[in-house]
Amino acid sequence: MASVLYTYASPQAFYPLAGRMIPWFAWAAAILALAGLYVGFFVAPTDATQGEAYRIIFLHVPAAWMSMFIYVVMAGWAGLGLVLNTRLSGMMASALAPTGAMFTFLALWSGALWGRPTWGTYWVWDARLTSELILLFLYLGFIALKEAIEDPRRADRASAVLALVGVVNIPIIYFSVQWWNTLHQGASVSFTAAPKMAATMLAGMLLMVFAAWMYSIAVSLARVRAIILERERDAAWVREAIA
Amino acid sequence: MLEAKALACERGGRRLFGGISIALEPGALVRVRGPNGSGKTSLLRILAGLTRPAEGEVRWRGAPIAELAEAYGAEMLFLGHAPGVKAELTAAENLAFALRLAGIAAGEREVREALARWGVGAQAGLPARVLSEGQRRRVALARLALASRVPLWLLDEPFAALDEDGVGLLRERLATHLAAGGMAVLTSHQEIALAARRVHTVALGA
Amino acid sequence: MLEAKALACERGGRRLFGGISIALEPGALVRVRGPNGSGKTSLLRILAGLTRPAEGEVRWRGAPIAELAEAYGAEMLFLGHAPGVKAELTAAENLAFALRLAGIAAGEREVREALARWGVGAQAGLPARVLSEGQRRRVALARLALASRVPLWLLDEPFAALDEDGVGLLRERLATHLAAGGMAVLTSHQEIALAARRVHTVALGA
Amino acid sequence: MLRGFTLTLARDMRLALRRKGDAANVLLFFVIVASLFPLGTGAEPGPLRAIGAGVVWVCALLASLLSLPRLFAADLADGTLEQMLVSAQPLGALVAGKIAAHWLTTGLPLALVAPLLGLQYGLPTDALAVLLASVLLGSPVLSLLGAAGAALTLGVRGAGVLAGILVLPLCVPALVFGAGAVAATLSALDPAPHLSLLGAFLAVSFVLGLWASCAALRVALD
Amino acid sequence: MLRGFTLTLARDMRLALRRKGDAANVLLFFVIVASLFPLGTGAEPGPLRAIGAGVVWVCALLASLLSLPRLFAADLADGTLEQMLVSAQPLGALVAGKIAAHWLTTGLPLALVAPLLGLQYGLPTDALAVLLASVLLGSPVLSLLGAAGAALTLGVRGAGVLAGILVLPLCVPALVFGAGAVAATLSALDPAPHLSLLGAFLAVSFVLGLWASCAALRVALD
Ligand code: HEM
Ligand SMILES: Nc1ncnc2c1ncn2[C@@H]1O[C@H](COP(=O)(O)OP(=O)(O)OP(=O)(O)O)[C@@H](O)[C@H]1O
Ligand SMILES: Nc1ncnc2c1ncn2[C@@H]1O[C@H](COP(=O)(O)OP(=O)(O)OP(=O)(O)O)[C@@H](O)[C@H]1O
Ligand SMILES: [Mg+2]
Ligand SMILES: [Mg+2]
Repeated sequence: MASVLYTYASPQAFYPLAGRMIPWFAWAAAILALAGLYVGFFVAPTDATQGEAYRIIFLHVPAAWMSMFIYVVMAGWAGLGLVLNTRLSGMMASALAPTGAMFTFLALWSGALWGRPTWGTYWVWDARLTSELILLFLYLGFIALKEAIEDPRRADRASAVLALVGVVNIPIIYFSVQWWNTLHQGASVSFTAAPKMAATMLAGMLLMVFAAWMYSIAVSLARVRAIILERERDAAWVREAIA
Repeated sequence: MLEAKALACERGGRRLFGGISIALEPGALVRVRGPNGSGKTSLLRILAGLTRPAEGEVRWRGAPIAELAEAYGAEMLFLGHAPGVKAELTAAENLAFALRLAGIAAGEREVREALARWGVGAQAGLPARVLSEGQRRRVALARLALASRVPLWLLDEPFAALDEDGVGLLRERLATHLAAGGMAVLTSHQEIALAARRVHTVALGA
Repeated sequence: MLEAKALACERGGRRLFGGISIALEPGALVRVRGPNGSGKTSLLRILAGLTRPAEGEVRWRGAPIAELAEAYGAEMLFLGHAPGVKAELTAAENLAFALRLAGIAAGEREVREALARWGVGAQAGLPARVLSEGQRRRVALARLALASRVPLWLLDEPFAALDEDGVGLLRERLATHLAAGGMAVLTSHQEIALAARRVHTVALGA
Repeated sequence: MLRGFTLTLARDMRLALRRKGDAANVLLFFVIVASLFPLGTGAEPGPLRAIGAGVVWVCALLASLLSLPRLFAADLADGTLEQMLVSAQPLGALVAGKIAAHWLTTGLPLALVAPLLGLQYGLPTDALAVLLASVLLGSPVLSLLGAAGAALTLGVRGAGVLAGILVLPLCVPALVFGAGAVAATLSALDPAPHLSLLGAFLAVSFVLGLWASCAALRVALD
Repeated sequence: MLRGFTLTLARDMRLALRRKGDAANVLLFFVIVASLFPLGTGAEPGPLRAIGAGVVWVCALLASLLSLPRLFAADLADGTLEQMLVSAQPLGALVAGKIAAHWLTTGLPLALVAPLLGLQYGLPTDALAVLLASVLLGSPVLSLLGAAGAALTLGVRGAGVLAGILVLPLCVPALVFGAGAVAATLSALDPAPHLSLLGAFLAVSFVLGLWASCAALRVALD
């Protein structure tokens, strides 16, 4: 296992591997999304209290979960790069950041749209919403710092420090509904307790979550391939690969 | 004491040098030579532990310098191109701070004496901003006067900006340091004769 | 052309020098010599119009330089110890800006050629921050390659940080400039032979 | 004249626009700062609307101040300033070019974003237009007076206090007229007197700021 | 450890005394910006009191951000930072000394002036005491996280704005708890929970800020 990891930690070896994996994840994302949307819009029942507006959940929850999950993965790659000084780690972190920022924005946007019919306002400054906004700023700060430093190795390491510091925000987002008295509702999906929502709703939501997952992997792999090409453009194998 | 094995340095995707090995024993001097941009400064920074080499490792008394951290700092003195002299502080304050940073205990009198020995005694109370280029360099070098206990000196272009008299002072100081069992690595474009038990030369660049 | 009469300079209440007179005609070179802190840089800055002398006056083509202002700037090129190279800009942008500031028209191709002639052609697109000390100096000096029209050059320690090859380049450039009727004032600690129709030496300090 | 002006203008613009992210960074900064005030103040719509114009103006001042220290200090450190003083171009034109570049890269984007920030604070449409106009007119003042302050803080010891005492109070009229124009609109009054006062103040600070910057630069390098 | 800490602390304090302007500028900025809101908004005592603590807190945040770019940049330019990295003292202690000096010269004066500004907003005496306590507890957070931001953006163009983007979101909890404590007092509630949360956040940012600063400095000089 360790030796396999080591082999693929080199950009040169990872580039073709990523290329082969992308179609699989892309197709998986497309199929899961179609299935999830079908279940979400045609199978799942209308909510007793919220009517049809609740269907935003099929976008909102996957986006919100991915926004936090991707951040943790990104910080993990960044930290790995800081400790082991492997080139690929920083590239993976760079590739994940835009997708994470996109999902964060999506969670904020869909949440705001949802808030209008349910809470009567687009935005309140409560802990869950504010910490999610901070997450967006952290992603954007991470990207801005990377952009600002020309030397890519230095940029990787500096932004890795930032990503690691920002990890504290993740538990704050997740537990904010328990720690503070917020307008936002608490967790309704849990591994220990029985589900509180209709089985079809849950199925649609989980399908969308997996679709988002597959999509993130496919897009990040495509992006990391572009980054590898750009950073290693002077290497002999890249010239061969392009030529 | 100081051992570097198969050092390589990469900058901006280009390899500056590779396979550089250095072994320094007490009393020995290494001269790093090479044209502009060949990587002399980079090599010195690697030896000081400021930059991580692309390949290879630097060891001090057998231990990798990355692990020694400030313990290595206490036995090594690095003087980069920028002299680390603050414009707002006086020459004496600058020297006192530099010495304590390097872990060298020195009283006010010793600081004044060191400055006087380096020909900037009259400027001890002036803010470094008004000093001339060479005087600023002398303030930075004055820490060598009190650094006999520090075995390893890494000096980047120490002769720059010095007049003849200054060059003479530095040569003398280096000679006593090496004679007392010290070690030094230095870069210099000028041909300056230096007395040492052993002189190694590392040549970089085409 | 350039005439300085009985210049004196005071710094911090102390007189650095006094009664320095210089008369420069086409093809002539002035070397300013003296130990560290004797006032070489100060003298050059007075000649450039950056500092006002405590006594005396500098005239260019008969008119006091204080009155000429930028008209003098167009005929004079001053290169101080700090090379005026911006860390964020690339070598090519730095040179292009320096040239236009000095009133020298130069296209992109000429800029690249000048850099190449000074051995930093490969670094033309790199930000100056990553250049080595000598390379930064070369970028600053590269403006001389296109400054044939500027009659008066004031150079403070131009040989500092240069390797042998760089020193050779600068010597050659100076020789052609002087042979073409240009003038130059320079300071230097190193003994470097320079070809000129006439060489004056101004000695400062004890 | 014009050549000196366009010379430093073009160079500083290139410096600022070197990375595409830089302009975005300024905007991002405003969004963040604008989000801070509701967090601190408890965020009820009433008080929020009252402080909206003030917040935008504080952001303007802050952006100018944050980017100012580097306006001349970097040029001084690497010798470019020296080169400017001995150049073939008049100093006033060169400095004006630098100030114009500073305004184009901070003041202008700020003015364009100001209405969006105002929207967050629930300002009505007519107040938004006045806000845009007031920041457009007022931000050059901040660049001009700020440049004088930055030049004064170069080299001369203890000049920091001097610059602070000189620049910040001088900027207060701009802030008062600027925010006052918006407040007038909110109270259904005519904002024109405030704006014309702001315009007059801009004219004064153009002369004053440019002259003071050049004089201070010569002093700093003497 | 302690020697490294006092070494940079003493040096930076001495430098700050030489350049009193810098610290005074920060304080002046704080006072002027905070005093500007009543001017700019023309609000009545009621709403003013409601936003008072928030405005003072945001202004303190912005003011301490203003002083950040200088924290390491000067040391980088003249080579002192290099000397700190190769010194005989642990880097963490040296950096902690610098941060402490920064707090003593900006955070502490800000905290001491904060109640005066609160008075301007008509805050009652007990709220003023809580405001003082909250800024005293919170301002070290700003210095610590701010140092990390300054170190991360070292040598980067537009560092001031970028550092703001990185640091401000991280400082939000301090702002929320700090202003929240005062708001609690105004509603006759106990401010202690807010203050102890602020204290916990200070402990977290001590560890994180110091670690991030040291790591970022090593990266910047690599
Ligand atoms: C901009 C506003 C909003 C933001 C930033 C936001 C953020 C989040 C985040 C980060 C999560 C995932 C955390 C977790 O699973 O515990 C989440 C989940 C959720 N949100 Fe929101 N939200 C917003 C508005 C709303 C609104 C208006 C509603 C509906 C009234 C809502 C309902 C939910 C639900 C039902 C979940 C799933 C909780 C679970 O099952 O675990 N959100 N939201
Ligand atoms: N990011 C980068 N991209 C490309 N090249 C780089 C980068 N960083 C550094 N370099 C190159 O690395 C070299 C640095 O060399 P270094 O400063 O060690 O030279 P040196 O031998 O000390 O030269 P000098 O005699 O001029 O002081 C230069 O050639 C520089 O152009
Ligand atoms: N305010 C001041 N108070 C006292 N002395 C001052 C002041 N300003 C400058 N000096 C002195 O003036 C001299 C400046 O000399 P200058 O920089 O011209 O020397 P230089 O000949 O170029 O020396 P170097 O060879 O070191 O470059 C120094 O001796 C400095 O100490
Ligand atoms: Mg070098
Ligand atoms: Mg000199």
